[in-house]
Amino acid sequence: MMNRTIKRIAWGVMLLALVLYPWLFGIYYTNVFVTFAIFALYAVSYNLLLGFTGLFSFGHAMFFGAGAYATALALTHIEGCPLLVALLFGFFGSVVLALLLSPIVARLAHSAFAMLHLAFGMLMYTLALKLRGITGGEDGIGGFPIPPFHIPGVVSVDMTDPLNFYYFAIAVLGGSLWLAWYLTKTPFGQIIVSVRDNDKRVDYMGFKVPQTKAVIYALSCGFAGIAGSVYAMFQDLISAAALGIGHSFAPIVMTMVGGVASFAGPIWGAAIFAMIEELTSRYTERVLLVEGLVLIIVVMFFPGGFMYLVGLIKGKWLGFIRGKGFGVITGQWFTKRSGKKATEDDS
Amino acid sequence: MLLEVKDLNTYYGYSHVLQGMSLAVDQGECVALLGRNGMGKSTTLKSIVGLVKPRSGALLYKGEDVAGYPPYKVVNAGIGYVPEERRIFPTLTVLENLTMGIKGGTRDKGNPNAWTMDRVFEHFPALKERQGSKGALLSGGEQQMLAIGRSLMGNPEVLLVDEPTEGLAPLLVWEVRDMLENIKKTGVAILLVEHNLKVAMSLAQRIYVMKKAEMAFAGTVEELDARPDIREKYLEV
Amino acid sequence: MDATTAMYVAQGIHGLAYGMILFLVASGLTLIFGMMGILNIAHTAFFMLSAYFCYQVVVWTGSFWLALLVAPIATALVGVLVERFLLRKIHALGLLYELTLTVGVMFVIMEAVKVFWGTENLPLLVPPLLQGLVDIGGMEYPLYRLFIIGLSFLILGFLAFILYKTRLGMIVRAAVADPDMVNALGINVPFLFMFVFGVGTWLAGVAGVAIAPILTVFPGLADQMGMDAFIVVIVGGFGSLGGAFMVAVISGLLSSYGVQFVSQLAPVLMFMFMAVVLAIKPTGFFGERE
Amino acid sequence: MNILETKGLYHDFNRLEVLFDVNLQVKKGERHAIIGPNGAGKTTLFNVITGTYKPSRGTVFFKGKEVTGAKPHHMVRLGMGRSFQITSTFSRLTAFQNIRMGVLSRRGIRFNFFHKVDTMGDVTQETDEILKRINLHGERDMPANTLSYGKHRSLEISMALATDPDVVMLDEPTAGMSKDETRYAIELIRRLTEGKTAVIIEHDMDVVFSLADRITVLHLGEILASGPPDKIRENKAVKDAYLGEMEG
Repeated sequence: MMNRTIKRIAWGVMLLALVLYPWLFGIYYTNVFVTFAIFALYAVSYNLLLGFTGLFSFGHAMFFGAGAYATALALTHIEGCPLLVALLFGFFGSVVLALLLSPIVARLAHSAFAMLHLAFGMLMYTLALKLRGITGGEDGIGGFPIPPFHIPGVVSVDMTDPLNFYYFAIAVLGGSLWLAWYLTKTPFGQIIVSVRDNDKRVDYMGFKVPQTKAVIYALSCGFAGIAGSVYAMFQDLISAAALGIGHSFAPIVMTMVGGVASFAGPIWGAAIFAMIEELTSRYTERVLLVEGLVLIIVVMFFPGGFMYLVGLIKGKWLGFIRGKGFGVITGQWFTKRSGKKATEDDS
Repeated sequence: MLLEVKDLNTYYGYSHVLQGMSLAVDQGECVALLGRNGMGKSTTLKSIVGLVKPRSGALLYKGEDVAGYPPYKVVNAGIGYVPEERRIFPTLTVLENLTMGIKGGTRDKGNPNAWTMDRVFEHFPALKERQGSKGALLSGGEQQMLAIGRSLMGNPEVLLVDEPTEGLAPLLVWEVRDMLENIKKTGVAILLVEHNLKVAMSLAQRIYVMKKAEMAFAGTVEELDARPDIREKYLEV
Repeated sequence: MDATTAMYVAQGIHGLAYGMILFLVASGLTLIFGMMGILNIAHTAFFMLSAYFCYQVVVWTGSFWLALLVAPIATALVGVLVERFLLRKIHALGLLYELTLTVGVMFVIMEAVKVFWGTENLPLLVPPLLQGLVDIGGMEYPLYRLFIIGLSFLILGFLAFILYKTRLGMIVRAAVADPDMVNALGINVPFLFMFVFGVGTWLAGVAGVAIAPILTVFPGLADQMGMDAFIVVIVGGFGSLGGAFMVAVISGLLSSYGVQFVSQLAPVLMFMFMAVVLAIKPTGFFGERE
Repeated sequence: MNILETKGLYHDFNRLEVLFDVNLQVKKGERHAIIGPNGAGKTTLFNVITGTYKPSRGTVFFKGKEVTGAKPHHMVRLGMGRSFQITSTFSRLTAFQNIRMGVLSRRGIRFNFFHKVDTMGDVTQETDEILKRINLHGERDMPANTLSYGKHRSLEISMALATDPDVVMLDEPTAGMSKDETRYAIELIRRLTEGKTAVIIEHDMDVVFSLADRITVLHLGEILASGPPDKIRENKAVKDAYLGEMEG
């Protein structure tokens, strides 16, 4: 029982901290926190595919971008479009894109899945650059009105004030993170984790693997769409850069550094990179250089990532690994030359 | 003693597939390792060659312990390996497959009866006609010959042969058996893993019979003949 | 040759020149992928690094030819170090960690270059010998581009010769099929992996030097070429040099003729072509890996 | 009544013929062993029946209905469970979670996003019962890849049974097991397949003769003989096939 009350207290303290945060740290750090929260959801949505289902994508930015553009377009073209409707546009924008791709994608695995996403990611980036009419090309879409959070007759909160937007963003992003966490606890969450460990066996337990992959794919991309949508509203601008390759690497790097074998890993990864960005940008522009070095060091010396270290300190292995292993994903796919030999050593 | 295995232990993950395995092969001798499937016969050969890292035990080749060495070091000491399922290179021609067998490209010039391409073709005439075609197009029997020929090109002093007659039609089984007989005559020692008792008994001087992960019997062919109970328990239906 | 055909021919050679450079980069990438199963994300960063090495050699010695020799070798050396001290150590962890490591290496190279050489475009002159135009059937065409086509064919011919006519090439082809078996035939496969990684990086290095005088040397080189090179490898079929060559040439021609006629859609043409191919055959034209 | 039957079954891997006119008949409720020397085509026959490959020619009947070429997940839903020669479990999930997948599948709980799976009392209870029956309850929360080899194999066998199938197909259940692990596995299989039909591929003759009601001997892709254990033991052709005394 102790465990449960400690958990409750921890959640209480965290919520209190979230509410008081802007007063404690001022507007600049509030904005930094919102950016961190956006990337936390984006990285968690990515890890739903990688850490939980074993699908390795190089093009997750196209869903982040799809959500952002959908929201931006909704706010620019639809007169008086309410805030939440714009957000839903973001969510469904990326879900639709995911559903369009899923027939091809659900059949693929391993490198084909990764590379096809690299290619489609590039396609979307180029479309965003070239279809000037719709996407505003190089400089993207900006300056669209951010509608107030409006419940007729009850309340109307002005969203241009960073403080109000902070609470709205935390509510939306926090809520989405909770939903994603809850998803991993449901029976469907068990099935996707089994697909990661051994998709052949899942077929022989009576579950349809392609359909499972298609559903988790749509959900994960939807969450990325929400992150993109909040990002668009937060920046009041969205450009093709949000779809670029660099943006597809961000969740990979955050997940690997945070710890791929756990739900909270990517959140820690996003926090670590937010800190690196804050600290290094003070001294040098070469933020990416530091991030690259951090990534190499993590992969070389503690591939389990931050969560593995947390597990070490706490004396028990966190994540799915008990005993042998670094909190490292060693599902069938991830062992190179995954032919017969690999399974023999794996058993 | 040419090759000596002492108290070898090998694991696949948590499965203790080789428990204290010991055997020996002397100069020019043919020794057979028998036993039903899944007893660890192939794992023994893989552990000797180093394709599978043994966890403990010694592998003495001419007195030097090569346990744990990477395969290319173990093989360069003078061991030839003909794997289970033959594993010839499908995209390479027969000629190229054979050339792959040459150790580090320095054929033993000095050695008068070193294995050359022609000598291999003498032993395996069928390969001579097919020398230009790709490995993937060969029949099971031809692939088996190619696998043996390939390892001979490296002038081994001892040849580890893993289930040479598996999956071959009965007629071919005896052809492969005769080939191994000729190779024995050239003085190459052979450690033969084989489930076909008749083939093994007709080739080997000494026989080891394996039960699950351990040795059940060690002795000459005559001694095994005198022990129908061993045959009954570990080899037959 | 009247004006319109001359224009077609010029565009064609332009496309071919770009296609050949693309193939030089893609061939290194394909070789490494075919052999070691890793799609080296940092590959085009090496390509750009070599362009910077070339610039530095020209600044020191003023000789483009020396740079053409030294820069690719220096890049290959960096590649070998990356394989020997980084990739090989985490080989056991599997593909996910190897790919992530190459992402880290890419970041480091991309940024280190900016630290040493800044971010502006560094001009690189075509060597005097190769400057000027050449007359082909009444049409003037830059000599340097023809040199690039010639150089690429020379190198690729050399590569094909080694791969299919020499013992080393035979061993490489065998290791692509079954590395463990090659190991069990007495060949030091780990060293072979390092060597092939070096050769693959060297090829990217040569392409880097070749493109430098045309596009000048700037950090964006990696991204621009990166996209096209990966597409060539994916669409051409993982690990298949023939497939990569064909797609590289098509891509070069598409981009040059595309800009000419359908400038708005030009860059997207390549992706359309790719999406169609992958939808039909996810492993690419000649792919047999998956 | 034959619960499982194949008629005129042929199969080849791009021109390499592996199965020749196989007519397998498995009666309801019997334990049927399939034996034969290496490379006889046993696993291929298994893979054709369980839906891994579509046979090149011939038909497969399950519970009287034709199921040729049905996908594995469809066969499972029709009531067939399967285990693998090389242990194939969800290596990083706990023993409890592995078994629970079978229970969830049998109850048709698939695209369920609303309940926390750990709070599903009846599922948890049924899974714990199965764990007790195969005395793996001690290892309830240990990931599968940390179990001892014998326990890991029995976990896999129980996963094939967790979907409560009418016919369970076991591919070399005791492969790589030590002597006492094998004896333990024989008892486990006997207990778990009470009242069910079991088809077992096995090399260990102790396992075959202590479990099988009927034996089919496969050799070079053809059925050499089929019948009760004692009849098979005396059959000359079978002895030869195994001992390789076939006339050259």
